[in-house]
Amino acid sequence: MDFSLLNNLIDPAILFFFFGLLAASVRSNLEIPAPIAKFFSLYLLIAIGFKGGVALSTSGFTSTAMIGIGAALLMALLVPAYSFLILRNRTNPYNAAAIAATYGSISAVTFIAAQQYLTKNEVDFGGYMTVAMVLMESPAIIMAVLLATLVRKKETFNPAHSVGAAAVSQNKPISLKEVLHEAFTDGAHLLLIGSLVIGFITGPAGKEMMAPFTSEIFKGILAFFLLEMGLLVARQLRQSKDLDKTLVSFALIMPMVNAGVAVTLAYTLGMSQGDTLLLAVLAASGSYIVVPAICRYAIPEAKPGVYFSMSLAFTFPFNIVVGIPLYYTIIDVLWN
Amino acid sequence: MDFSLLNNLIDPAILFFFFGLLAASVRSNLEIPAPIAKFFSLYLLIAIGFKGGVALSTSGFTSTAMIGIGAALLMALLVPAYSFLILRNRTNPYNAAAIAATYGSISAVTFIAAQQYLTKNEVDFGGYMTVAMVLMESPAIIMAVLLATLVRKKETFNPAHSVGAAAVSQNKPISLKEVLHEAFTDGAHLLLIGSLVIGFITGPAGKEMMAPFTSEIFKGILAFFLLEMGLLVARQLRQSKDLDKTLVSFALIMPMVNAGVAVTLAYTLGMSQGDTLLLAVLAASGSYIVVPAICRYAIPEAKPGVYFSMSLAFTFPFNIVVGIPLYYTIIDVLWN
Amino acid sequence: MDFSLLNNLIDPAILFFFFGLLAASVRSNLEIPAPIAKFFSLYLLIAIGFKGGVALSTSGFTSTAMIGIGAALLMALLVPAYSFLILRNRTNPYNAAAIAATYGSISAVTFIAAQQYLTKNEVDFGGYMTVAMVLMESPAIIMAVLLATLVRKKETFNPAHSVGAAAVSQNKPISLKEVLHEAFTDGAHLLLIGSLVIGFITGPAGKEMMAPFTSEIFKGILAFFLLEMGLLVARQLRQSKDLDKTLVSFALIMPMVNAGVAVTLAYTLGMSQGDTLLLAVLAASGSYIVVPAICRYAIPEAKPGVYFSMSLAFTFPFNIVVGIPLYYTIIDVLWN
Amino acid sequence: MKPVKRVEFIIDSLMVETLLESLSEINITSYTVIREAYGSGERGVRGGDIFSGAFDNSYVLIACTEDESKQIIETVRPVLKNLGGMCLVSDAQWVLH
Amino acid sequence: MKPVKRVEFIIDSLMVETLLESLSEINITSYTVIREAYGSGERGVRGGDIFSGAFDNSYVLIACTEDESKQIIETVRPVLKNLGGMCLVSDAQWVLH
Amino acid sequence: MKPVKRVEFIIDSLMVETLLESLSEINITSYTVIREAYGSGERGVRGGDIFSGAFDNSYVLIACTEDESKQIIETVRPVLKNLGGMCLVSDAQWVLH
Ligand SMILES: Nc1ncnc2c1ncn2[C@@H]1O[C@H](COP(=O)(O)O)[C@@H](O)[C@H]1O
Ligand SMILES: Nc1ncnc2c1ncn2[C@@H]1O[C@H](COP(=O)(O)O)[C@@H](O)[C@H]1O
Ligand SMILES: Nc1ncnc2c1ncn2[C@@H]1O[C@H](COP(=O)(O)O)[C@@H](O)[C@H]1O
Ligand code: NA
Ligand code: NA
Ligand code: NA
Repeated sequence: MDFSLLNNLIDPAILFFFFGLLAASVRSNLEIPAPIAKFFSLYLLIAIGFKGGVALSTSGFTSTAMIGIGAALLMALLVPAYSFLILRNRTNPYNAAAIAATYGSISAVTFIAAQQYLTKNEVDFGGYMTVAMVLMESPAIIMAVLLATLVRKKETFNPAHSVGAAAVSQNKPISLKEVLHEAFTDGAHLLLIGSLVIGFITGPAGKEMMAPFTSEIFKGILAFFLLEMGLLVARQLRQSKDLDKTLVSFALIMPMVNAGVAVTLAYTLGMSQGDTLLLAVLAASGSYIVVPAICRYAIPEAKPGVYFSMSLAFTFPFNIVVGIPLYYTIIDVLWN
Repeated sequence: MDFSLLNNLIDPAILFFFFGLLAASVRSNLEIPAPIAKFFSLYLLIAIGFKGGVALSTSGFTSTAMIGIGAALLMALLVPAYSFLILRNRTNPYNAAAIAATYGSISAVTFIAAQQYLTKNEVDFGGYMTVAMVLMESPAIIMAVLLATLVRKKETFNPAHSVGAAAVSQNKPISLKEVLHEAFTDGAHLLLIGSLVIGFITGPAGKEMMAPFTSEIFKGILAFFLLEMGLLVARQLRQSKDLDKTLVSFALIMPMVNAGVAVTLAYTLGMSQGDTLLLAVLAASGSYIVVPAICRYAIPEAKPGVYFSMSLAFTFPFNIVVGIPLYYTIIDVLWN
Repeated sequence: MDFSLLNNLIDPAILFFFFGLLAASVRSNLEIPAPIAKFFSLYLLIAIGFKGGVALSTSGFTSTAMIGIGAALLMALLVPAYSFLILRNRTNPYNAAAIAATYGSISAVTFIAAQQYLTKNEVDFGGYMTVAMVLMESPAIIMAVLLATLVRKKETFNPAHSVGAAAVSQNKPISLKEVLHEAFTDGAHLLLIGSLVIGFITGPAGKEMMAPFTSEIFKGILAFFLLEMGLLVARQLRQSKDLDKTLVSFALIMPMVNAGVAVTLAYTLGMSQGDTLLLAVLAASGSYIVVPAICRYAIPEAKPGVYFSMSLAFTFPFNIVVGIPLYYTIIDVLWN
Repeated sequence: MKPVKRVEFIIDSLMVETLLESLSEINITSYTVIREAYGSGERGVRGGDIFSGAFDNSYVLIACTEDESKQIIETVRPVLKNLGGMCLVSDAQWVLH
Repeated sequence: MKPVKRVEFIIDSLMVETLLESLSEINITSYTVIREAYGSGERGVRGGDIFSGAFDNSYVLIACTEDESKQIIETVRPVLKNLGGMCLVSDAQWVLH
Repeated sequence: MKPVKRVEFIIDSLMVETLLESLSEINITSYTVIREAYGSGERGVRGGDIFSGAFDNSYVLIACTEDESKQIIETVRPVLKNLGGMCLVSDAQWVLH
């Protein structure tokens, strides 16, 4: 077993990600039609959810599962909390709240890449970690909305500070109930839950029927999707040239901090190496699908360009290229 | 073998259908991009046609095949005839004609679900039933157009009754020739025929080449497609709140009547259990692709919303969830 | 082994091509959604490139490989040169230059069909022929641009001849540098190169991971794509009714001439039967993706309708249906 | 800049090809089409679903002279009458190039 | 031909369904929608990427009377205020059929 | 409501990105794009097929002041000249929000 950076990089799917980066940076007209990219994204959610559900149906909700899930939930509360504290005075407080939600939540593709990494290196991991992933989406969003409400309350006392934002917020701020509805009915989120449940119900019999679709062609579709992600990241990078240095640093350093906290927690709880990598990656990754979609309504005062770019253009490639092998190398040293 | 309702329901593809229903009813923003859904629909037609053709190339046109096809053709004439008689005085006669066509024709996805059900329960069926399905599309349409022409003739003598409709119909009614052209060149219909013929020509050798695509990933794509169908059915249900009680009853009761007639016919003709279920499902299902597409031109006086909703929002889910296992349970009792 | 025409035609993928031709000619409303067709086209490029790269990684750059690649490059220079000389006085010289580029370059789908033909008849061929294909794209384009520049220079001395064209060309003609950029960054071209390189890097290990996607479902997707090609060719044929007789003859005769030159060259160089067929097909086919896309900018004076139609509506189906088996029959006679 | 009529219509996607052929017979060969519009009108909701394009609308835009606009209207009107849709005419300035 | 107002607006795709429902409450049930527009405005670039339609705009076109146009504007304005977008009103001639 | 110019143009999809960059240099950063339009004009049929977007048109809509509209036209005109397309300018009312 060779957990070196290179070993991760020669995975064809990862190479297609690099190729996408390259193609977009030489300004090629290569593009994946949007409906196809959306389909791939739905496919990955179904496949990952379904496989997680099937795994869970064989293992059951053991105490190991509960610990993994509990640890993930804890991270989903911790990360936005300290992220907000760190950013509060370094950027617009609404942006801070939205960024906190972004990093408290997760990136499914990063999670998938970590699973692929583990599979390739023949390291086991539990199906319940997919449950953990699903459960990490919402707490971060709720926390962020609460934080934003807090900020709004303060602003009203001190209206001189940010007239524009206050004006927006006076304009019927969206209620927590609405936010919760949006969070739970969000397509990506719901599809993940649905597939997980279906996988759980149908178990190994269902798996056998679905395997050629959900497992065998998975790698190929992942490669195609990562190609699109590469194109997208490169374009997003171009658009975010004027992103604040502080925020770029945050997007590159926080993944390591969050992964560090997660690894420490997992070590204390006696989690397995595989589960620990997944927990680290969940903590380290930021959402660029569900959370930005919801924050636009929930925290309209924040700039979508900012948190979306941070998570997609910086944190995502960082985790894919450097993060996953780095975290695992550290875990491997600590555990042995 | 357990032909209970539950056994049918825990098929992952059927579960995705329920999940789609649920997602749309909680007003999730989950959606399958339209081009993808169209692709799935083309894929299913190709796969089902091709497999039917291959099966036919090995079995040949035996007398069993001829009986199955003949029975189907008979149903395609009977169903629209008595449907029209039943509805004529209960709704607008143009609508009655269009509904007759809708129920005389078939739903390919319901047929596929029935095949999946049989396969799962290890019951054999003939490739010629796919030919039967193909042949059932057109007679219903032709009958409906003739019925509508009849209605139009009557109206001209009695113009006071329905001014609007008469006004439309005076406006160059489409000729039977044009209708036949539309019916035979309709994409879905033609693709089914084409794939059937190609399957027949290439036989088992062709099957081997195509199997990973047309057979192995079939279940997964069906699951995806049924998810979309679930979303669509739920949305259609919402839009058809104001649908006439009579028509809703028709959409839920007629499938059982039609299946009953089909089962009786098949029993008399000594058809096998598998073929009988398929015949029953062909009779019981209503078209929501080909027929609505053609009726809009052929019977412009009828409201597409009505017959489309009946067949998609009521009959389709009824057959998928209740009909298939119900019909089979009855067949199983009768045949043993 | 039976290398007859019929044997090629009963391939399901080829039959779907005929079916597409037929469906469009009876004016069916059958259509593959554009994003799906684009996806198939990207898929085929990835699959073919990747497989070529993997093959190359096992064989290495042997002298056999070098000979195959060299022969291809030679053809990429020869074909546009003599094509231009032939057409120069028979049509508008700008069109002549663009047509020269079209035929100097290649059609990836024709190449794929030839590979399928070889595989079916159990004839070997080298992965380096994919490299040869990639390398044939650009020289033709460059030559055409140089030819067009030459024509433009002449025109300036003799402005009376073609006022319109001169007017266009005075209007900032695109530089060779820009053309090269367009040619190398063109999506299709780049994707082929990228996949080739990725296949080369990941080798057999990568192949194993990707095989269900890039190899197993390949035939099915090719069938789907050829269906779309059939629809497209038939529609293009309809639109090109007024195409010059000379150009139609060129589109049908030149493939055989080019294949003849290629076969002679291959024979002289002692290439294998499989490689020779591929070389012949590369020489005989015309581009309808990359070159037309680039010529619109590079030679705006030429009419896209002309060269695009010649290559798509005439040469493509000719090669698929008649060319491939014909060339192989000749090769088989010569080599044995 | 030259004043033109801006004719836009929404019709059933299946009719677009036929209609464009009719237009080319009266020498109207310049147009732009956007597929996959959906909508609602007198005949209820149309499009937005997947079924074979049968319920999809297309949006067609033609910039032309006033005379041409009248001819276009006469060609489009029967289609609108039979299968629904709408047609708007407005004024615009064509940028010469 | 009858003079009408041509109301067109660009809004977040996710709001289209809700908005059309609000419009139907004030009896505006005729419209045409083109999905998958993307663009840029005060709130930066929006759409063109794949993520769950969240950043996509839709283009909505409604031909209506002047009175209706005012009602539509009142319904659309708060959505524009909250989530961005734009709304234009111009004059056109409706082709009777 | 404030009177604006409604500039719309159809250009080759491959030029959209470049053109939008040129426009942003003259401070025009608000626009809406609809991809996958196809059509026909002086240069024959364009788009509707699959090939790498090379033959696809895009529809671009910009609401702006009269001065801005002139600048836009100057930026778009050379593209239209070289690669075809069309550009229309009309009047509209912008709904303030
Ligand atoms: N007033 C209108 N404004 C915008 N689009 C309309 C209007 N009326 C009809 N349409 C479009 O035309 C299609 C057919 O209209 P109809 O024949 O009235 O059902 C609808 O699905 C809409 O897309
Ligand atoms: N002046 C304009 N012209 C054309 N489209 C616009 C304009 N302003 C805004 N839009 C569209 O409305 C969307 C939201 O605008 P905004 O709220 O200004 O960010 C943009 O993404 C554009 O698609
Ligand atoms: N008069 C017109 N009306 C509508 N669209 C047009 C018109 N002229 C050109 N176009 C559009 O612009 C594209 C290029 O036009 P052209 O350069 O004239 O070939 C066409 O493919 C059409 O989509
Ligand atoms: Na996280
Ligand atoms: Na039926
Ligand atoms: Na060639």
